[in-house]
Amino acid sequence: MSEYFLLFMGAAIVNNFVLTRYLGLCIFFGVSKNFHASSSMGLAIISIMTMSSMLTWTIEHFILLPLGLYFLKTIVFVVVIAVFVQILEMVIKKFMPTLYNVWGIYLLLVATNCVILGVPLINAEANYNFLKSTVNALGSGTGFAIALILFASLREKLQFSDVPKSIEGLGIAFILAGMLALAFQGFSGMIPL
Amino acid sequence: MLTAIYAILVMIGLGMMFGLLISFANKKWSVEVDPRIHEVDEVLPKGQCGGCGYPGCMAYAEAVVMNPNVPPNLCTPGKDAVAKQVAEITGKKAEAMETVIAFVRCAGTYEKAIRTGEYKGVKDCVSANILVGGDKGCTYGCLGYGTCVKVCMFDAMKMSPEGIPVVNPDKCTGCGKCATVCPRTIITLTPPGVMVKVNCNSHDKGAIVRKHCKAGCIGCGMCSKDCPYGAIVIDNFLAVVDSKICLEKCSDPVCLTRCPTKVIRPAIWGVVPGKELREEIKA
Amino acid sequence: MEPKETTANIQKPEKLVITSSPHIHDTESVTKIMWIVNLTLLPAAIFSVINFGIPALVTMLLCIAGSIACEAAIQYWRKKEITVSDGSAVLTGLLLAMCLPPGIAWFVPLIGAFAAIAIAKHTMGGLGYNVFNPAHIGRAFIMASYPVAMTTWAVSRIGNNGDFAGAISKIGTLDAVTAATPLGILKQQGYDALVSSFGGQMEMYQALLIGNRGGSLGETSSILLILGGLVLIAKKYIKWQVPVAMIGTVGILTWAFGGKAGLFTGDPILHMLSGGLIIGAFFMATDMVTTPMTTKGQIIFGIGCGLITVLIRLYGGYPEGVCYSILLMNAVTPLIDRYIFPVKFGALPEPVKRS
Amino acid sequence: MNLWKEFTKGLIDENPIFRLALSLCPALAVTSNVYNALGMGLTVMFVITCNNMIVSTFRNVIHPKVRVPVYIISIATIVTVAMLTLEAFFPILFKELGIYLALVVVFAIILARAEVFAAKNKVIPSMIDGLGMGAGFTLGMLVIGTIREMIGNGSFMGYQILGSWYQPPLIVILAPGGFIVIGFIIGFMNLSEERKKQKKEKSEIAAGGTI
Amino acid sequence: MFRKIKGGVHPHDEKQSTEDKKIEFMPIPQKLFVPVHQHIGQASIPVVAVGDMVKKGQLIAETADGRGTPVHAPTSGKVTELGNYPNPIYGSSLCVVIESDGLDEWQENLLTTRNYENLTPEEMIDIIFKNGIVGMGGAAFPTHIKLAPPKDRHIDTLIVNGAECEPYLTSDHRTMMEYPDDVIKGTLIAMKILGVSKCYLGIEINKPKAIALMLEKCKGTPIEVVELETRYPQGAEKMMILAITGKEVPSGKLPMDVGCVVQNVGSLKAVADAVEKNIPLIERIVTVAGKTVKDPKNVMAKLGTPFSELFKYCGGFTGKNGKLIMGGPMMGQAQVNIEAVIVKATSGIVTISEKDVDYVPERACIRCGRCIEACTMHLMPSTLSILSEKGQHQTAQTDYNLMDCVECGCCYYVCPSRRNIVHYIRQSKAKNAMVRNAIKTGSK
Repeated sequence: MSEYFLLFMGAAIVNNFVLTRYLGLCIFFGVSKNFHASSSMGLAIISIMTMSSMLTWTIEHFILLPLGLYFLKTIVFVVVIAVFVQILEMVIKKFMPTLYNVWGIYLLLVATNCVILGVPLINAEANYNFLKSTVNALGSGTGFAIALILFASLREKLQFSDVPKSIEGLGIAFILAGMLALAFQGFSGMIPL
Repeated sequence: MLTAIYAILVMIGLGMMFGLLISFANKKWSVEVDPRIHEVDEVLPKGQCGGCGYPGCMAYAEAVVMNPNVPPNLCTPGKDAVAKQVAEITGKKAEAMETVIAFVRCAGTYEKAIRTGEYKGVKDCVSANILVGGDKGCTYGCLGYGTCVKVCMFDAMKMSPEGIPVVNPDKCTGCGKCATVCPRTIITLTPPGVMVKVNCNSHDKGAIVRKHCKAGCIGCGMCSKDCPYGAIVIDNFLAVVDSKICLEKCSDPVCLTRCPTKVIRPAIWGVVPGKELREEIKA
Repeated sequence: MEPKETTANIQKPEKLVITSSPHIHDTESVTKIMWIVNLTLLPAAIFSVINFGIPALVTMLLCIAGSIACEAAIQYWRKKEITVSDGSAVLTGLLLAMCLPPGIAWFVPLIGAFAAIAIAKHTMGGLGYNVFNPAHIGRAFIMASYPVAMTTWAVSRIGNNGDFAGAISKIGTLDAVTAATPLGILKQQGYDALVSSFGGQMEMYQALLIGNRGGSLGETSSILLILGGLVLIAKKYIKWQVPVAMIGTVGILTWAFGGKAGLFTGDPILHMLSGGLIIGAFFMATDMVTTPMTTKGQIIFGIGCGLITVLIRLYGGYPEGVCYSILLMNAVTPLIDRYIFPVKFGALPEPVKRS
Repeated sequence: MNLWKEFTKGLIDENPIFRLALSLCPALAVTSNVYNALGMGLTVMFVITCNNMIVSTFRNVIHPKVRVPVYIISIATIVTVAMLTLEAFFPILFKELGIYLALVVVFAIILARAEVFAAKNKVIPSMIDGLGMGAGFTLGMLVIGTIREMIGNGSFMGYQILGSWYQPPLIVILAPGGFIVIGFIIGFMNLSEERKKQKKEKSEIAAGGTI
Repeated sequence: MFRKIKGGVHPHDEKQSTEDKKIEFMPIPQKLFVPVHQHIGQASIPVVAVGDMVKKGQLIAETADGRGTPVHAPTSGKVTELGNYPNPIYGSSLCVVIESDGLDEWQENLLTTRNYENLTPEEMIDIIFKNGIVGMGGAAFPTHIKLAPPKDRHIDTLIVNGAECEPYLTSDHRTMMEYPDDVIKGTLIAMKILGVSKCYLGIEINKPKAIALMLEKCKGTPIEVVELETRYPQGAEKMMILAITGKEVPSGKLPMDVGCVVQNVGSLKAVADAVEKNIPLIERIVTVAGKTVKDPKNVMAKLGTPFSELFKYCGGFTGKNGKLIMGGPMMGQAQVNIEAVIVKATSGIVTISEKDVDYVPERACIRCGRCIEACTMHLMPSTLSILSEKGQHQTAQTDYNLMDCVECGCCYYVCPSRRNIVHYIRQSKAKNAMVRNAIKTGSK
């Protein structure tokens, strides 16, 4: 039990996806301009990450590994996730329009993104079992969502600041992310992985 | 070799499976959105100025496509070209739209008009105006804190060093944003070609105007008498020009010469009213 | 654009100033607040010079000079009014120095001051706009850059026997003896080793309170820092709830989870008095710019800081977590401000929706 | 001449990292030293060029509705080939780049070039465009890598440049430093552009006469 | 006993210069500039023409829509002009210029003697309306509307506002000291009109003499004198109700929604004069104070008297003026023009010397939260000011309760960055109003 908890915390906070692993930066900088968008995006990421991790684990362990096609994993994962997200988007659009309005548009954005693809690859590399991969995906997604929401609220506050013109926008976002990463440094060494 | 075959098989299998899934889902669950909305949105100039009366370009695009009563020529920045395209996409009839540009009806520069007080606070006309009317002696005149300049999205307005905003007719799209934010409604939208414009907004009596400003309309009525077409009337101590008559009939504006305070004259971009006036008098 | 003095303008004998109401103001100003906070830090700073000698003073001066120079240079470059005289840059420099080990290499304080002022403060626009506490960004920055230098501590010259006179007499000398901080010993050698290094539990508490121990420049003398904090509370510049919430949380949690022998066997007094907790709770967690605005929000901030501090101290890789905890809570501040706000006068039953 | 333009635009004007803000993950993750940065840059250059070539070759065959999946598969295949090659010939680099190498598949810059350029142009210009963009990406990576390695380690490509007197601030090669360095590089690029613009405006004002 | 409000500030009250000075009747100036717009609502319409001779108390402007108040001639004389002249509330407005004939003759058959006990509430409201009485504490809200709440509101409490929490001002204090019987009569009239049995008179404890006098005079009447803590803005309607009854007026609602009506002591004196003697509101007590005024006084001045005349009467200035404020220094309006005139809402005119203006340029908000603590409406003034600064006026309204602000000024008073938060808030309100109007009129 505690093993899974540590895995979750490690993925969520200590080895935060954005701030220490540098994954999903495009979304991180793109979506965080708006607080509401980023909180919806966070939710979307958590759920898609978990589901796609489960899906890819199944495919990896029941199709690729038995056939010795480990080298195909990148291609297969990408395609699987893309298709899965596409279908998910259609289903939500059709059957849950309110939910679609909240985070539907972000679904396609994440379809071919390194955060989503990164988790199955990390799982495959670390050779986690099904439950562990799921927990890892959940933790990574949560960590991403936390960082995204914090970052978005910080950026929203920065709108009211007097940022020098030359670093307005992306420049200050990077510097801010650096400072947030600096704060997250405090957790380093907390959970040995 | 076997691996290669497996690889091909797996790829084909997965491809077929996903292809089928997607096409199935597409057929079953796809939701239609009118593609014309996006087309219209693409055509619009994306100034998001709100000149059309909708909260943004996308909103107007949606309205003009979905609502048959919304005319296609509401986009003022886009002028006729955009109106034509929008009309084409939506199948509506494009009516010619009147091009207008902003015009500042005040010539009360720092030099000409008295400032009775010393305003200290937010550099904004609305803010100054709520404090018992601001610091300018003339209660109709431009306060000169540049609220209109700040809201202009097309960089068409600038504050002259003498305290009156000037409009660049090449850049002004006539969206009217500046006119709505001016607390003293000094800015109006007029056709760009009009020769004669009244550079004053004061309905005060001549004596009071004179007390506050050297460049104000005192309502003497000379221009009104001079104009052979009756395009100028005096409304409550202020000369008002009917730009339509002016534009159509008049080629030689005699009214310009006789105005005692030189408040009737064409406005020229890039030249501060005060200087321009001096040159005119010299010439 | 100022109007030119022309005949039109000077027709009236005197021009009245118009501004919006109100027309009177109390005597507080940013400058006054900042300098008073500086003053309240002074006793602890002077104590550190006695305790660690001239190197401590040099570090402090380097930090302050670096901060002032950096702020002035940036403001000059950005063509803004140069506001170094308002004391905020001095305060940042002083606080940064208080978190550094005494006698650290000369360039480290300068880099820290640069990180604090140029990166943390002026990329956001200067005083009032910064999101993170500049002094702590400076410290975390150099902590990550020079981990060895930042954990090399000088020995306390007053020592366990409280030899003030001796410390003052050798104030100008340099010493190469290094010592560990109480929390460092606790992390690496355990509680018993820590107590024995002081020669007894009561002696340890006394040393922690008075400050004759190793550690960062300004964090050793808890009693002087608390006194300074009390002055600020009395002046109503900070709210008593924040330090109480933060120190209390640390106390309770370390008491509960700090001991090796099971629940409620930890030593809360050790944790409450050691490390940067006191200075953090009174001077950093109450920094106006980077903390929530409402009292309720500030209490949440304090509790959060305490929580993360304990988390890092007990389970993290670093022996000390006050700096990071405050930085992390700085990041949460906009969220707190978004959801914690006063209930307006005559509020209607339905809650206000925020976008 | 035209081809030269296609090539150079990716270097500065449309630099994928600093201007288009695409592919930021590797720009941070593998730029702590120049060697890795160069390896990553060349790999991406290879992938983007090959992919542009394939896409533009088959541009008239691919049905527009399925074009994105096809592009992705094409990219994924090329990346897999590149990965296997690197693993065989540069095992250390392969290990250092780690998961980011596989993630080249989802770099927005590659898909974007396929969509924006290769799908509409002939083979040769597409390849040049890919080369240019790849070169721009490599250049960006090199700049970041050089700065980070120089400041953070005092070395270049592993060779110690600055003497032993130099005590590097380690933070620059850590995550926070990476973010901050890129932030400042973007700032300086904007600043220089701003200066240029201001100069231009000033000369315009001098020539014109408008206020 | 006194009760407390949350928030607020306690500025130096500076009342000592005038609080013990008897009200002096000022000689009538040569020319009076009587604005036709002295109240909240639409401007009234003049009913006299240039050249007309008017008598004191004669109607000179009639309401435009029946909701405003009429204006009466403050003295007898000749109407020499109808024109725009400075108005301390609206900048400039149409004024009836009356050249005094020096006789100060009442209009014939105007004055009567009535006993309010013989009149019905409707009759009394009509009398109050015809005599042009407005709230004289500074808001200038027409009294006849305030005293006639809609039938579905049940009013149970009348609160008489003698708090006068603004620094410098002593006109209400002097009214209570010198016309206690009129104030009490006015209160009884208002009670009869409203049909309430409970009445409180709230006075801040920095006016012990007024409290003692009113306590004595109120013996045997249903009026209860309540001592209030000295705290600004105790005199604001909503704070007064909170301090006395403990009820919070719901946001966006009026005092009558919690069954209260608040009246200023000055207004009640005017009500008593109007109902019992049919004297219209043509003059009022004005505190002339400030560091540069040579001889600060409480003056009974005719409406339409230019400020400059008042200052002349008070001995002129001892130094250069920086600001001239109509009303108190916390909520009063800075005037551009010393020729602005006394209107019904002018409770005082205060000068601030050039030296004391010390306009400090504002700095960035340092988020200290002092304004949040001082805000009596429990808003977040700092956030409102920042939103206004960045042009997000709509967000301020929808998310941060912009419209609840009463502009009391406590936030600016305590702000260490000297941000004029009130000005920012007023800017937001004005801009939102412009947007609303634009939508309403359907223009672009």
